[in-house]
Amino acid sequence: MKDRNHLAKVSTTHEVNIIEDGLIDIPMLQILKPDGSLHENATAPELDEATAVKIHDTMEYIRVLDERMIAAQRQGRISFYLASTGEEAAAVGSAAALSEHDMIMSQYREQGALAYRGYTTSQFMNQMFSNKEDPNKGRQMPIHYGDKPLNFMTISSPLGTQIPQASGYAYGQKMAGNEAITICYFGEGAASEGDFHAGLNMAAVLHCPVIFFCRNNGYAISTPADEQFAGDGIASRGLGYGVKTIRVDGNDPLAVYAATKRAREIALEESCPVLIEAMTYRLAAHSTSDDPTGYRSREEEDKWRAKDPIQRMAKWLEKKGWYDEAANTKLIEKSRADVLAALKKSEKIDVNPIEDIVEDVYDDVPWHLKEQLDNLKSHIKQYPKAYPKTAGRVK
Amino acid sequence: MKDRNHLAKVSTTHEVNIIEDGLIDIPMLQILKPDGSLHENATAPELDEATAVKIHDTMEYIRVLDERMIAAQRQGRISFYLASTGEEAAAVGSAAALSEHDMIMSQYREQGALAYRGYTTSQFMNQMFSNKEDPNKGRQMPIHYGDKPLNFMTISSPLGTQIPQASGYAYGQKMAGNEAITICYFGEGAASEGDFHAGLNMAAVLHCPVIFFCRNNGYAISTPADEQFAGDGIASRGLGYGVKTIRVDGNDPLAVYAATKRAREIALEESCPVLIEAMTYRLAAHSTSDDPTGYRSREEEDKWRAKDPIQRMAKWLEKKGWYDEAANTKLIEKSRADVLAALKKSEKIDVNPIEDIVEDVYDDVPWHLKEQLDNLKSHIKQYPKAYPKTAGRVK
Amino acid sequence: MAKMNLLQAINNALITVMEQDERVMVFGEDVGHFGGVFRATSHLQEKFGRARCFNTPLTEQGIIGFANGLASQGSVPVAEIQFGDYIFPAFDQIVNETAKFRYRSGGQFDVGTLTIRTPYGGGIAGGLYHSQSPEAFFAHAPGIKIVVPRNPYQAKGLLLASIRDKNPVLFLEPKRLYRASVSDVPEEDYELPLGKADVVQEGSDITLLGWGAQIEILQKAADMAHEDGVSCEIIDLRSILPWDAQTVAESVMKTGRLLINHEAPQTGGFASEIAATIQDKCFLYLESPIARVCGLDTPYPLSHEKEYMPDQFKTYEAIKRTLHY
Amino acid sequence: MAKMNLLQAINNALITVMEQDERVMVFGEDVGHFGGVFRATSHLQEKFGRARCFNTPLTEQGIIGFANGLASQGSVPVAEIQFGDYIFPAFDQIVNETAKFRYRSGGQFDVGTLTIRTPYGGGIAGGLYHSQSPEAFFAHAPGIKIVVPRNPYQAKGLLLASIRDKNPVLFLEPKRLYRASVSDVPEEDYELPLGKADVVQEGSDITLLGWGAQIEILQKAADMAHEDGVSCEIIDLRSILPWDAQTVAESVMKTGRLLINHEAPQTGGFASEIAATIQDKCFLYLESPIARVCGLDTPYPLSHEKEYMPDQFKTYEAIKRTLHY
Ligand SMILES: Cc1ncc(C[n+]2csc(CCOP(=O)(O)OP(=O)(O)O)c2C)c(N)n1
Ligand SMILES: Cc1ncc(C[n+]2csc(CCOP(=O)(O)OP(=O)(O)O)c2C)c(N)n1
Ligand SMILES: [Mg+2]
Ligand SMILES: [Mg+2]
Repeated sequence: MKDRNHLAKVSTTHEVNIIEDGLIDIPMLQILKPDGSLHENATAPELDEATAVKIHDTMEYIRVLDERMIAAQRQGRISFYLASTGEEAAAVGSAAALSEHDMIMSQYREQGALAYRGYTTSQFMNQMFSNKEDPNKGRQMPIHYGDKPLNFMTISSPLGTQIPQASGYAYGQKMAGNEAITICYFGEGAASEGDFHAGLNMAAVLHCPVIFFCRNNGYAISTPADEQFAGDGIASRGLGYGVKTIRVDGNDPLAVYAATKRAREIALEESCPVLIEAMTYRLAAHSTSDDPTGYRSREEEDKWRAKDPIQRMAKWLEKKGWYDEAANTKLIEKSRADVLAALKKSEKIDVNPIEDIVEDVYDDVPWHLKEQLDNLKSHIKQYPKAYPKTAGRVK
Repeated sequence: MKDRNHLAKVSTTHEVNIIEDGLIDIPMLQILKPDGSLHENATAPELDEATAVKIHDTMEYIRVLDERMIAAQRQGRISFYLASTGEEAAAVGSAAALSEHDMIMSQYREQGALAYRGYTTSQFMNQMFSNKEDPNKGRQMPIHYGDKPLNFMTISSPLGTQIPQASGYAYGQKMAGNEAITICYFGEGAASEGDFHAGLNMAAVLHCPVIFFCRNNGYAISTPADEQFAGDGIASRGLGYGVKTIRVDGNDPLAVYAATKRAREIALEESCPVLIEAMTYRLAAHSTSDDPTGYRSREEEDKWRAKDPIQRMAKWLEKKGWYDEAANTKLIEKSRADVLAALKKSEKIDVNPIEDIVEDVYDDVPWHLKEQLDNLKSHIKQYPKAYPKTAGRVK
Repeated sequence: MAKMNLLQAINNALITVMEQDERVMVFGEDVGHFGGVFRATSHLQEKFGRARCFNTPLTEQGIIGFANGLASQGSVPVAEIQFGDYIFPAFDQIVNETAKFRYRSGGQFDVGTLTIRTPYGGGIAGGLYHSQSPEAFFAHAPGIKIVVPRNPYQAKGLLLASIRDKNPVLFLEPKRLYRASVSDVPEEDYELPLGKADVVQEGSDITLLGWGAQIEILQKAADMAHEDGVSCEIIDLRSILPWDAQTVAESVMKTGRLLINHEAPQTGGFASEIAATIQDKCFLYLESPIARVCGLDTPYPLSHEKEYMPDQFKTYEAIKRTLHY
Repeated sequence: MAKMNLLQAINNALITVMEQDERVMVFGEDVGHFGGVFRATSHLQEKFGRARCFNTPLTEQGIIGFANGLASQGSVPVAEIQFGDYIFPAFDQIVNETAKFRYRSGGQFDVGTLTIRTPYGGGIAGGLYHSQSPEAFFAHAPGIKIVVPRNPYQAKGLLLASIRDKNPVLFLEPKRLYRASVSDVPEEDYELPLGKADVVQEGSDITLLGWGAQIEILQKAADMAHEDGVSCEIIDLRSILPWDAQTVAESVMKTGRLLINHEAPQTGGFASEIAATIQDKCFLYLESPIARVCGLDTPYPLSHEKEYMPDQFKTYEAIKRTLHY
């Protein structure tokens, strides 16, 4: 039995020393200036044209998708939507730095990462219309995407639950000998949950190759960051867990990309977690159920509108000679048309037949659920008008 | 509406900077050397003779109590015990720095704090024998003390639950305008619970005058600290919450006293939480159900036996001329005799009558519990031998 | 009297008690300046200050832990959990702490002043995590009370009683009814009793028992049955724990039949407790088995929400089956 | 065959499956080097390495969160919660995550390989927090299975089946029996079926139903009743969710009487579900009300533990009452 010494690294003092906020500076990585030029001393990460353009175009696409779906919700075509406007770089820039074998466990505002992985407009729509083409079978509210082939874990509403799960998933990847990590996204609000504490501590102690990616966008619904925590953001917690930490400008796609790339290398090579805090701002309302005018000013929003990540990226591409204004206009128009077309198609597709209601509770349908389904089916046949979505197909 | 800026204090960098363990040094306050002299540059806290002696004597008393009760458990007289051997300074030194109006919310290894407040030997015994003199009415296992007049909250077994409770209690004290704070004790193991995270974060955000006192004694049952967390102890987490933090040698009664005194001032004056990490070692087995030889070496224990807090204090008292060897021997003998006498008395006292089983579930006994009690009473009357503790008194 | 919807009645109750008792504090996620995502706490921060109505960090276990501590100190916390579906991180604080606080300390300490408010229930296209009815999970935890109002009048009177009751109360608000309709609510202070069921409609052939938003469903089903000449007695249980078995048993002894309706999944739902108790108390009076019309034993599915719900049609059919057993 | 106590049978099952399947990992508080506070995981770390049997930090929500992630990845986690009383911090991860993982993803992702082991139950002078029987809290969460063995033979066979079952299983171990006795347990691999009750003793006058450590109690009560000439059928439910209503109903149709015994508090305990279901399925066969012999509706009191317990005497008296209704 080896002797343990939990004081091995502890120094001593003879005065009452208070350790407090401000003792440590956690600077934020910035590479791109708002005008698309590089900061002095900054080097752009290695990025080929195709990838750079894909990052930009995915952000543009998501901006369009968000706008259109908010409109669709206003028209009453979908029940709920949640936009990522202004935060696109955080999700897209980080997803671009991953391998497609890496698992993504997201919160709900990372549609950019999913689009980057190749989720199609139809797939987005099928989920939002809860129709039978949704591989998640339409059981959850809009925006709870999930796609196994793309290694994108189905989103769960309870906040923070995916954080310790990501540690476990990453541990499994390591044990299976996969050359892959897990990335776990969450907001600065969700970081207040007990699951955050458990997840980060366990990942550190159990050496899990996972990137914890916090989007600190200043708000959790109406609650501003300064009523959420009193420390220096979420990054300052990394130290307490012994987790390597990077803070990054979340509106700077190149900085996000560079930080995530580095974090992935560390996680994989050293088999350990890395925490990234991306400083950004939720320009959108929390969701279509929310109205932010009740808790923040237009002026505050405008300051952040000026930090638009998409324009920043476009300007850099332009300087590289990788950007074509006309093509971009076309891309936006095409995206709009695509979204509209897919939306029209998806909203007409049926929900799953009623048999589906008892599937996937267990691997098989147990006796009591068979009984409940049988009763339900006879009932629907008796009252077809009360259950218009399924009655026509009950046998 | 004021504009919020969650980036107000954030600096920038243009390289991928990794913030990691070791960036910050959290030294441990030591005042007393093992030989009872002061460290160079150290000043002893202001302590009058009575208080200093009381600190020492309480530690001696607890050492005796622990020894006797472990023996009593071995003899089968009580079912369970949990000793604080080697850690006495942490509980006693801190309790001495408080006002009697401060609320103590403890984990379970802080009998020293309770004794310091004036809990009598009989009170200890009555709790441990679950008899009707225990104000907690004998409902919990031994060592789950609680005493309202002494402002000592009844101990709860589920770990960590008292941490956010302490934040709430302290908030209430502040709102009521009391000149009092709350102290919340817990182990480094319990600090892994989600409730720890919630409690510290909430206290910081909501400005609660509470001292979080962590006894980092190297083990949580068999789990060593290095399998519990990967950061620099528990103190390093304070920064992440924006909570002022002091690390202290938990085996140095003067250092613990000085740190707690200062923490209390800060908590009260600035209406904020303070985290204290006391570095100590659980020389005892986890409890009477545990055998540490299965997971640690005798040599490791011996290193810590040499850091005995009681001797350290005695030697300092001696230098001050406040110590009398003979008196101390007498004190120990008297404590032993007292414990034995109280034990003999308490073990003969009845448990509460059966009516008590349904009391205190609610403020009043509701209909269904009345019904259950009535049934139970008739049943006991039918089978008196099966329920010897209560049958004789059933009416 | 004023016209209020259920949310306004809640808000009004909170104002009433906060004006009277300085020790009352209202908090939870987004509860402060914003007034809560459903606006149940609107303007309380303006009226009573940030110290008495405030946002908490996003941690349900913390909210209830904090509330337990605050209550044990003697303050009167009214803690909001944003959705009933998100109460589970606080399960330990509620079931192991809130419920056992008084008992374990022999009555030295208690959290009797605590009230936990949370919206529950489906029918709002909320899917798995904005629809659950968690009452049964808590009904197995002796030491707490569970209360559910069915309309604005009940909401104010029961909430005031819950806040002032000397025991911790889990107050479940049927969110489908929040803005569904307005009704007359006294502007003055009043209380409705905890632990007492309310006979909403008298009848002689069958007792229909439910709570919260499902009372409307029972009423609709009773109206359908009325067309067939069936006379239904409708009882709103109002308190799930402790519950008023006497009123229910008396009714069943009269009607000989009992149907219980709730939204939560059938297995282990609170209808099972009622059925188990009533078959015992009324064995010789029952003319047919006690019927349960409940949610399916599945998570709450969005796309099949209508099919999942224990609606008036299912209830009406069950009434017929029970009558023609 | 070997003689094993219940703990050894558990340990043996874990060794059996860890030898066969590399993906199996065992973890929890003190589970590693030390082998768990009850020693159920003794020597597993030595045998299979630290990567497959390890201590976790002290966080039940973390343990189950981690286990959920690990299971969704395809590994086979067997997570230990040190005492059933401490499972509640993980309630959200179990009820909102484990139970709903497959459903919400349309079967794309699942945690079917997960098994959660935890000791439960009283009779060991544990008081409020080392005695609870939490099965009913989980029985209301569709998507998980709940299994309880009653002896070493059942423990090994049911645990092996639980670990290999394609659904998450909560495996509750009656800690009062851990070392209570030894019995014959095959050294080779075998499984006992989940979801199937076990008729322990046939009889004709009344059906006695229970699980885990209470089967012993039922047996003792049946022996007492036997003296009076009463023939009891004893059924061990073994699986609480999904449960074998058919076997129970068949038995009750034969005997005409049912008594259910569990340690957990009566209100909202799983006996209520069984009673509600059986009064429906067997209405015309029941000759007396279904009897519940359960814990009191209080926290678990240390000093009155004997009085609190639904023991053989209470059971025997309830048998008589049921027979002479
Ligand atoms: C456990 C839980 N509690 C509460 C909620 C309700 N809720 C949904 S989103 C949200 C705010 C989240 O804020 P943050 O984590 O910062 O993410 P952001 O919305 O800013 O992207 C809240 C409180 C929830 N989904 N889950
Ligand atoms: C929620 C919960 N989980 C597990 C336990 C079982 N348990 C009791 S003490 C203990 C170890 C605590 O270690 P630590 O907090 O370091 O305190 P110490 O015993 O070292 O004083 C454990 C795991 C518990 N009481 N509560
Ligand atoms: Mg946010
Ligand atoms: Mg410890």
